[in-house]
Amino acid sequence: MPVIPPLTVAVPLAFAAFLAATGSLIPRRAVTLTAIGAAAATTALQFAQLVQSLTHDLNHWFGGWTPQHHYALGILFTVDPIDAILACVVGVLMLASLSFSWWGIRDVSHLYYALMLAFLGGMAGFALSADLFDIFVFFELMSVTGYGLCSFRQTSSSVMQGALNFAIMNSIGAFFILMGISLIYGRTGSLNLAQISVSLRGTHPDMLVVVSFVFILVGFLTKAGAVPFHFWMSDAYAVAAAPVGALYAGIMSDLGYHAIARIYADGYAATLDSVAPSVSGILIGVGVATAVVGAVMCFGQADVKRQMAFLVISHGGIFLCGIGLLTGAGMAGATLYVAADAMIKGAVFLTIGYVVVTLGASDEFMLRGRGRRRRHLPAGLAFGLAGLGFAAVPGFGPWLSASLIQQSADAAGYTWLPPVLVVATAVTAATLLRSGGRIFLGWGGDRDPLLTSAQPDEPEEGEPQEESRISTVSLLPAGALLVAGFGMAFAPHLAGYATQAGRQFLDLPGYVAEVIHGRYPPPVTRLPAFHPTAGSWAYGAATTAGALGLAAASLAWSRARTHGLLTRVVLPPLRVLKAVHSGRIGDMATWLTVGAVALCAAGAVTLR
Amino acid sequence: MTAGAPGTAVPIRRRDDHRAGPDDRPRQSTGGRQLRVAVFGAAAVVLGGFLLWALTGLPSFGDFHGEYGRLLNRVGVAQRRASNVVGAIVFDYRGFDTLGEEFILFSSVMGVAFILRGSLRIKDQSPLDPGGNDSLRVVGTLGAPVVLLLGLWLAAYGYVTPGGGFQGGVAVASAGALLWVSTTYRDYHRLTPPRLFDAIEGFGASAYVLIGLVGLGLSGAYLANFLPLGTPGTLASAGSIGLLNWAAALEVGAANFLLFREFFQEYIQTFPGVEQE
Amino acid sequence: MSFYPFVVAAVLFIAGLYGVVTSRNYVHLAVCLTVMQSSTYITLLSIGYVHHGTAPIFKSPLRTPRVDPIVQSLTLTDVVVSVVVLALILALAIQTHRRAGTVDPDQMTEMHG
Amino acid sequence: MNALEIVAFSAVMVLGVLVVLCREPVRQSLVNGIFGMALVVLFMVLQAPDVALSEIVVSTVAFPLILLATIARTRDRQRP
Repeated sequence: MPVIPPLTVAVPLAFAAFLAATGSLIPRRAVTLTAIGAAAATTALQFAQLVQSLTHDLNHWFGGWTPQHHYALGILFTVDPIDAILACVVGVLMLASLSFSWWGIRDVSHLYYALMLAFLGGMAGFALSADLFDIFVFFELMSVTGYGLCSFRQTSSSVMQGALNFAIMNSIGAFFILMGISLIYGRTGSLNLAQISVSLRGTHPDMLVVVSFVFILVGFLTKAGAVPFHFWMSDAYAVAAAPVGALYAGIMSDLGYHAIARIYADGYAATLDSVAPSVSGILIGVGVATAVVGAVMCFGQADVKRQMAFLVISHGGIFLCGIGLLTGAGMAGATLYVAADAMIKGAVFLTIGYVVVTLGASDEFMLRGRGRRRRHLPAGLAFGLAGLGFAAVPGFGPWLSASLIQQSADAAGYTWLPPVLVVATAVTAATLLRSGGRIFLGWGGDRDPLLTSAQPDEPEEGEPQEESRISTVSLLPAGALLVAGFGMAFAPHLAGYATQAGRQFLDLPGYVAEVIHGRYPPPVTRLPAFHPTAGSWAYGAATTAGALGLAAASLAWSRARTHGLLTRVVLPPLRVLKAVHSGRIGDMATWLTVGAVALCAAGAVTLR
Repeated sequence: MTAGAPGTAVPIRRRDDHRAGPDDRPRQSTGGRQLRVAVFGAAAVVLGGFLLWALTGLPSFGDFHGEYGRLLNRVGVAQRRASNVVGAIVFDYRGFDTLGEEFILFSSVMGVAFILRGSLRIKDQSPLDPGGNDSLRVVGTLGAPVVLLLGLWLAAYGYVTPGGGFQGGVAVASAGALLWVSTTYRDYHRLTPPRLFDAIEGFGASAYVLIGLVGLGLSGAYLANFLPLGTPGTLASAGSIGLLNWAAALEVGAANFLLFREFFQEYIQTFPGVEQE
Repeated sequence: MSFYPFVVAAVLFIAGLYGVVTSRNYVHLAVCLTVMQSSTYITLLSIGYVHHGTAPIFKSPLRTPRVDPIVQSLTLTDVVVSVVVLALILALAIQTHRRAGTVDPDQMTEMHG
Repeated sequence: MNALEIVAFSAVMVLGVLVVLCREPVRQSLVNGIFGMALVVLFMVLQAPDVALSEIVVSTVAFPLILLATIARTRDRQRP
């Protein structure tokens, strides 16, 4: 059996326990170094695991309980290239965040590092587990460490409120998942996904299967921040400290989408594939709503952290569309997009951490022109580059992934989908370019009726007292992440490997054969080819031009004295949308219930 | 923790937060609440209907024939020599879930400490008696050892009879709670140094991980058994389940103890004479 | 009557959710979450129950039917999770009270939009 | 289903709903304790002694302890 997969979880957890036990006795720098070392070791293991998984899937049965008489007794980790890529992203982001902490986080207790390593172990396990209940356990581990880390630096009640909303909504999501797991366990009597699919194979889906899947969906969509389960996210991510936010935004939420893909493809597809077009339609519907609502809300924020929170939501919708296509290329595109986007989102969060310290705020109006000094040039460059990355500039990582989704959507007959995704991509990227232009170049006016500013009428509080508390060196991890995100496209045969992996990911009979019967497919000799078409170039050109144009228009607009017609047309619906995001837990739970009902109803209609 | 420190979430403004009373804030109109309850009510009825519809698809109560559970009931004792099959599942067949569960508990303790300790400054010379009465003290003094023994017994026989690391661990931690009732705060503080319990908790948690690694090293599977199996129904049975059980008991005991301790610290602060922040 | 246990579970699930939606106090809300969670214990254990079955503890090789042991181990994990979630939310509620002077979710309207 | 099972399930259902409806925190934690005991009985009836034991330790010690401490700490009081 492959030995690496369990190690990627055991190593960070062992070091977390070690730091918790001894952290108060050893110097703070040593604690930080130990944490960075543990994260580096984990990342190295994850890359080794990725390389191994390219030849065939790695299946590790815990306790040595391989299937007996073709029945799965134990807990299984399955590592295919798709999972392995996400695991690598988890490791790389954690490494970058902890490195940022070396410069950026001074007076924090050792508990922070222990929690971060436990968080790493939780996410690593969540990405690999192929057992329904084990997925739930790692979901909880990831969430619980997240609740603790969210309240880091309790400077205000809004931090606590964000953390509370996060904890409560994710817990409700977890109970939905558990109810869904109970239902399917009652039907199939098993928890291993492959074993569940064996029980379900050939049966006609009924309401139990549908509700069970929908409940699991509700839980993971809540974690991932899909509309209308996303309301907690803008509050929680906007208050999270930079290194923690980089992890939440970069990968934690998108792992929720991955879990949905895996649970569908390796388990429920055995019976739900008879209604696959409807499943596809429902997932893409949720994805499009998420991408659009997230983009509009993103554009309407003045606080860069809240912009990023909604950008995460919007881009999550794009990933869900890629997964929802239920094709190898769509799956590959979504995975690579998650990876490339994670690097850039992580870089932006770390840069925001730097900006908040050196410039003293995170509101683009408060910061207007404050970043014009030469020593802020690296941060400005990072912002600009990230904005272009979000705009899927042709030739680089995000664009490669977006073109996979675009080609796959066209091939699957969803020709209307790419244009919608272009708009969402352009709007979110424009938002970041706009705030970058305003902060680092001083462009644009100092107010805009369309944007929600966290502190609208407060006077500026002046320059921060200790300007040089954080050195520019702390931007190095962000820079490294940007290089990784952009450069991903140049990894040899990346799209080919990913597409092949995506096909295998959706190949349920093949998966059952290898897991239950131990029959592995022969190694693939010819990878599927990927060539960017004219459509892909047009996609990238449209997103880039749209983002730049919209950013320029928005900056120019805020300079204009009269806002006549546009205000009257755009503002009222935007106000309504913003009012819906009330930040009240009761409203969030109500929306969640409504969303769950809608999904159940869609499922029930499918069965008719 | 100064505002504007690196990684600070929301900077500078709202320094006067803690002074703001509940009445300074706009109240949500009752109309908004009514609308919310109405929408929720309608949605919840439908959701409940769907849930019930799904639940009727289950085998009727008492007629369950799940393959997984039946298989383990049949082979569990023979394969694992643990007379309590639930124990064998918790620590072996699904022992990796329990590893995750240990760390959920572990992380929550650290999270709670992380959330609460940030603003806690208790001075040792402050008058910190909990103000309990004498009869309570007697109950605590007599109860603590009894509960402690009960907890250890529960933990020890986890794979033979009902019980195990988790139940025993919480019981042991409750003995610590009784100790608090039976003594003054300052003595309690001295008797239970948090660093010691941090160390025990970390040791228990890492022991679980390391036992798993030994299995990986010796037989190539994480958490695989590596001890002789012994006779079912006795303490000398079930192989490395015994070790895992004690690792869990240590971790759970220390974790719950620390958890209770954090909340005691909060409770203590409600007494007059405690200096805050 | 054989579906009565599942009715109980559904009622508690919805009741807990109702409590969360209408709560005016984070402490009350946290307890409502545990009620919601207990509905999952009931579902799991009711699923695994077998008529005239006994606990899956094998003192002697009696050939009586046994209830499902898997759901019991899952519920054990579930119970631990409930303690953890309650503790974390209560800790956050304490801090919220310290910062904002209230534990009423609807009075905390600082962030929106 | 026999009478014992029906009674145990009904008690859990009624008490669970009462816990939600009881909005005064101290009283709620009391009702929650009784609800916990009802769950213990139900778990015994369902032949799950392991779960019943952990529910006992959780609902008699852990829940009340952290709940009461929090209630004491978050009670609205006017400090000078």
